[in-house]
Amino acid sequence: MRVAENLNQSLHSLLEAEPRAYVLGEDIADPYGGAFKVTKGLSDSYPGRVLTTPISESGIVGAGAGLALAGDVAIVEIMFGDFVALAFDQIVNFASKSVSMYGRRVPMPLVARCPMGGRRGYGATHSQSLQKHFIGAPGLSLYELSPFRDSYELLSEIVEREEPAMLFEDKVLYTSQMFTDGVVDDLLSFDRHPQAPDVARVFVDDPDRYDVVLIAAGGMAHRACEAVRDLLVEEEITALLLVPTRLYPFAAEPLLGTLGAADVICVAEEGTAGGTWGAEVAQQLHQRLWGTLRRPVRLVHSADSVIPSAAHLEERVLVSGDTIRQAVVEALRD
Amino acid sequence: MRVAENLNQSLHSLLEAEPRAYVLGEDIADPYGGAFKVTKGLSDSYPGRVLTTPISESGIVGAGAGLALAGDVAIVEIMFGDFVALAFDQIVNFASKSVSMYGRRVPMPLVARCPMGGRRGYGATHSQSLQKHFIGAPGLSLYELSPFRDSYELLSEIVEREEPAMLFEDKVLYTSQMFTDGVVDDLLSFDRHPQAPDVARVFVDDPDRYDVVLIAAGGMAHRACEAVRDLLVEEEITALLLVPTRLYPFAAEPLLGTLGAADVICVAEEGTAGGTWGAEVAQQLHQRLWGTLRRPVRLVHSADSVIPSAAHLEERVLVSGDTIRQAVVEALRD
Amino acid sequence: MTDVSVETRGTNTGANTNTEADTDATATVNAPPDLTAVGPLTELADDDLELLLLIRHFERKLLDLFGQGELNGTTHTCLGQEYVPVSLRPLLEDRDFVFSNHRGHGHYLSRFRDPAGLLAEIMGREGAVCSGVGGSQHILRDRYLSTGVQGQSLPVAVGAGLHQLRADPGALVCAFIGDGTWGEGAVYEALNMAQLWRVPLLVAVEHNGIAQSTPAVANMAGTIEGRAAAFGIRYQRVASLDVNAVRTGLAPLVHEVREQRSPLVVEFVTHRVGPHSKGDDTRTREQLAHAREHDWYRLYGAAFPEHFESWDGKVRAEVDEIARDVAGRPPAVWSGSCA
Amino acid sequence: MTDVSVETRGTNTGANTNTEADTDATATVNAPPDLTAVGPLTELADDDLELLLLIRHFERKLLDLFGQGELNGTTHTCLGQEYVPVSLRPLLEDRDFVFSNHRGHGHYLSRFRDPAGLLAEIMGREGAVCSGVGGSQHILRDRYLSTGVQGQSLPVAVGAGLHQLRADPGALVCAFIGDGTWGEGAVYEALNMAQLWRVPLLVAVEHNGIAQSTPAVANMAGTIEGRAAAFGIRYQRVASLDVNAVRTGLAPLVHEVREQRSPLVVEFVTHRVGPHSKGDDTRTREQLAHAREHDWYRLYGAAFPEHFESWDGKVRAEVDEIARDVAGRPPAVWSGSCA
Ligand SMILES: Cc1ncc(C[n+]2csc(CCOP(=O)(O)OP(=O)(O)O)c2C)c(N)n1
Ligand SMILES: Cc1ncc(C[n+]2csc(CCOP(=O)(O)OP(=O)(O)O)c2C)c(N)n1
Ligand SMILES: [Mg+2]
Ligand SMILES: [Mg+2]
Repeated sequence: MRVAENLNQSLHSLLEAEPRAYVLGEDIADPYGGAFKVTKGLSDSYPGRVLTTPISESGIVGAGAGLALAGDVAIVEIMFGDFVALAFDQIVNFASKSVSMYGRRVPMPLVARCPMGGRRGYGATHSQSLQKHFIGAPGLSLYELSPFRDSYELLSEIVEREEPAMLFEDKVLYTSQMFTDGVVDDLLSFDRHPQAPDVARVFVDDPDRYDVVLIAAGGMAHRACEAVRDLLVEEEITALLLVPTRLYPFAAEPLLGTLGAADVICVAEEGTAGGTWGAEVAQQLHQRLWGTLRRPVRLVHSADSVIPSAAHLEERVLVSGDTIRQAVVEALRD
Repeated sequence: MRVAENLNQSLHSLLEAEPRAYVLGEDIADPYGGAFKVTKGLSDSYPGRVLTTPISESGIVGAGAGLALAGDVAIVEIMFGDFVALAFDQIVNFASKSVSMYGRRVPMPLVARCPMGGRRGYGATHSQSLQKHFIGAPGLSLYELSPFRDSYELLSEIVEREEPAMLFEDKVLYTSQMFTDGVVDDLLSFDRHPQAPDVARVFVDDPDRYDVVLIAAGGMAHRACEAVRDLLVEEEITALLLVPTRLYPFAAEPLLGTLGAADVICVAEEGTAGGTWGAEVAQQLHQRLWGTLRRPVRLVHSADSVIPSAAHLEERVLVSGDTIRQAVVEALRD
Repeated sequence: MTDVSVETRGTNTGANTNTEADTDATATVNAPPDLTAVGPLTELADDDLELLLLIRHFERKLLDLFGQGELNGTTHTCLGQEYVPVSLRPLLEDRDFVFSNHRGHGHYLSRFRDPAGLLAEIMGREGAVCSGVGGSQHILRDRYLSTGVQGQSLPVAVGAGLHQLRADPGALVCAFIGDGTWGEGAVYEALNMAQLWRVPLLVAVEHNGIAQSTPAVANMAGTIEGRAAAFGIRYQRVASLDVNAVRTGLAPLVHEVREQRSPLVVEFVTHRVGPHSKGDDTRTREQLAHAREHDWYRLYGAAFPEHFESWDGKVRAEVDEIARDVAGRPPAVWSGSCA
Repeated sequence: MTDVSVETRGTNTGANTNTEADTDATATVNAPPDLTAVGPLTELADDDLELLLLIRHFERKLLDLFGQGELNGTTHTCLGQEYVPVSLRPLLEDRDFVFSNHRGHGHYLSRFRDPAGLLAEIMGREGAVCSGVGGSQHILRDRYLSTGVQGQSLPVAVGAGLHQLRADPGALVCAFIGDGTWGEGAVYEALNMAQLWRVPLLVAVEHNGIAQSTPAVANMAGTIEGRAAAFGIRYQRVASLDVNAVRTGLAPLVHEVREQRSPLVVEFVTHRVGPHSKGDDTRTREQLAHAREHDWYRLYGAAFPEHFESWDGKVRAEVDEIARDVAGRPPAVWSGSCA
């Protein structure tokens, strides 16, 4: 099943299971069903609770916050996650703050779904990975859609927390298959990390034998898998890949055992340079594993650049499987 | 001279020296002269180029970008920097992108001035330090007002770069005095870092003798000075304080010599936990000074919390001089 | 449903705000009060007068306390505008959401009559309605919420209205905003959604002609009426300062918001008698005089001196007493995260 | 100033778009054309027809190339709407700023007649006007700029207009937006500033009744006329599809934007004949038929078959040739930062 279908089914299930749930977004009504078809069938099945909206990103996130505040559950689709920039105030200065700004905990089950990422040639304003800009807003959690984790489970976890959250969805995932039954391909397997069930572990044979640990979320997981394969086949380096679904707050603690044993830890993401999610992860690991680490956590991210439209230029800017592989090889040389 | 006066004079000088310069902002016209009086006298002296605006943060930053794009120089005051959240799209997705998104460099001399910080009891939506959320937007530079550096020099540097920039101004600075003639107080002196003239060095006797280096910008500098004093007097630890004015991109290179010699490096900022500026600085230092560092760069920031209104609660959340001192002492123990 | 008459002491329903030139007696009795004219004040119910005075003396006390350096932070008093929330009070129900703004003390006190809780909040003392975390601008209690970012609450109000539609038909959402706040794009995004989705939203615009230091002429092109019309939203102008007239006049319109899922913008032509926040008033002497001329406090005192006197000193003394009490309390305790 | 007549081939100035019922001959000659009615088309100047066809065949070629998998990314064609920028073309001057949007190919081609540069941009080939970095939605050339975030450009246009006021009085700023884009708060923040500051801003609204998949009724409460009026901004509705009429009718209004520092909203009632982007059209057969009935291409071909035929094949062949040329070029080179 494709990731988009899995997500679509999850939204159906959520609307079914949770009569207080609403889905709002631009062009999400049937028969169109959203720019990426993730909301297909929802408005036909749940007419009063699935609202196609005007082009008002700030307004619709605010409306979602109002629903959540009033006791409902609101899922808001931002057509291209780039446009969530327009809702920064509503997310950071209203929804997230409301959880604690009034001196007691206010439940606020609001999820802003943000399709992100490049490699589709949409150009600079439709290809970004803006995750990093939302790190560290008190009260706000960041999640990433993963092909290794059923999105209904993920959505339920988010909604049950009753706090504002952003769910980042790499657009290229939509058309990829969900991984099931522990199989990635002929070479790679996956399971759940025993200490952190929301983190998938991708490994070659034995999840406990590796030289290198890669950490990569969402749509970067495929490129990281590619790197794991290439590292093994071409460099004889065994890598373990961890795919978390919760980006922030990032729970490093349960992973420390796994990470402490690695020669190299490499965090890969598609966001451009500077203030990256990787830097946040690295900061935690440097504090906690200082004596153990052989070298600094290696960050892999896209270039400090706008994302060009033309495929050959876009490729120069964005992280590829090869970028990750090279980073690991370089790191091992240091 | 107070920092607000220095900044006010700098704006006068800029409007005088640069006939293409505009200043836009809410309530900036005389006789009011801005919520913090930083724009006092400007609209009387330069009527056509100093515009008091409607309450439209996104709109006025956009208008500033339009002026800059058309060949002017635009300084936009955001009354409380918290509200720059409303202009996130214009800053990140228009102004910053325009510099390179069209395949060639487009000059865009636009400065968004953002009064930030707490300790005035204004409450959660008027007390934040949102610097961190703007780190790593390609094309966007982040600066911080400093009591150690003439703001005309700083503004000129920013404007000459012809790229979108944010100038963060800790509100508590406005009423503090500029430091001049190398004197901080009876104990501390300052100069410019010889390799990085935009960075001030605050030291006890000799800028080359220290156990610890603190890095703190803007309004945190006073608290860091307090920490330097207390560390010396109460703990017999000599600290050197570096006060940069350019937060991002942060130029670590010229400071590596200084930093490499420290027992502890501590970066202090008022922003709350998670995805901090300090994590970005630390990331660079961990990469470059790995073999040299005795311990991880220590980050000091406010708690992972909204900023309460009541003084006694606000104090619990925000960084104080004491927080910095304690962090250094603890770090030395590790 | 709301029973307006219970709250009304005088027999006047505001109909006599018509000018004397109006000689058609039947029309005078049956016609709705002319909300768009200032007109003379009518006698208030004790309850309304007391509430008006409570807000007035509460706000004055705040400015005093600030003057004495007893208060931290900032505050925005609603001096001169007290009659707006007092007029609306019985038209709103507990199940309705109210979204207030920076200038919200009158809104809060009208809804809860809780000066001690609010003052404790502002002073950060025990009994603070939001544990001292919120402060003057950030208050949440039951279905009442204020926040300090202009315009932000309107889209939120639309969402709360969507909730009401399904969860509690007939309930509405009332959002207070100032004239200057019409600079924010969020206002228009919200109006558009409210009308498209037929959300029971009542936007109460307190148009005091000024935003902080900026007069409306420098802030707003066109009119609020036109801006409501732009979205096909019903609009009512209220220039009257008379609580009875305003209330009677608005009752049927508010009823329609509930029953017809029909958003409504009510523009109160009002007057900020005090400074924007603590002492920052750069208006001319004439402008200030004009505001003061429209101060219900002075006008009511002149029109109904006995009634006024019978309450004014008493309420002031009560507020003094509350302030003394609150000032003597220990600091507010916040169990919330300081992690 | 702009000389409209130079560009006009036919003697018709659009006045005969009046219906036949109109028998007052003097009125027919002197009255401005009725822009608000569709009316019959008049004969076009060669130059205009050629440009219209250039845009049409350019857009069709893009859809072909997409269909063949030759293009990366996305694109939004202006099929059916070509006459809007063509009508405006001689009313705009080089010194004017033009802000375009996602559906901007027609705007660009009308200004620069540079199909090769634009196609190279979209295909990422040598000669690309923005080195292939921008792509279909992000184009900058001289004083022409497009970007892909709806509404974002209106405040920017206000700023550019402020610049014009001082640097080059008489120059204006034209911003194209769609009907759906009126959902964005930025639009209102900009209109307010434009009118307050009397910025020479011409907002050209291409109201094709749909935004991606969402019909205007689900997107927009009220009307665009009302929204302009909300800010006291002049407004003109244009239903006519006739380039001559539209141009003649708008010329004096555009002149006023320049000379009277007076913003203007022009609403073009237009019709999107193609899909939103590549094939995503969920409109009903009737809706599509309605759009096609208003397609100037079909209408002009029927009204002036000889003139039409004399150009249509030729321009199509030219576009084919350009596409072949561009497709054969090496990839665009970007000297910009890849650091
Ligand atoms: C988004 C935002 N911008 C600016 C401010 C600062 N500010 C607080 S009140 C105010 C004026 C508001 O004017 P108006 O809406 O007319 O309300 P009034 O104060 O007159 O009641 C301003 C600019 C703010 N709180 N929020
Ligand atoms: C801020 C933002 N939100 C959403 C989109 C996605 N999007 C692109 S075009 C479009 C529809 C625009 O409709 P309209 O303004 O009517 O222009 P049209 O496409 O009809 O020409 C949408 C929603 C966008 N580009 N920018
Ligand atoms: Mg006001
Ligand atoms: Mg449209």
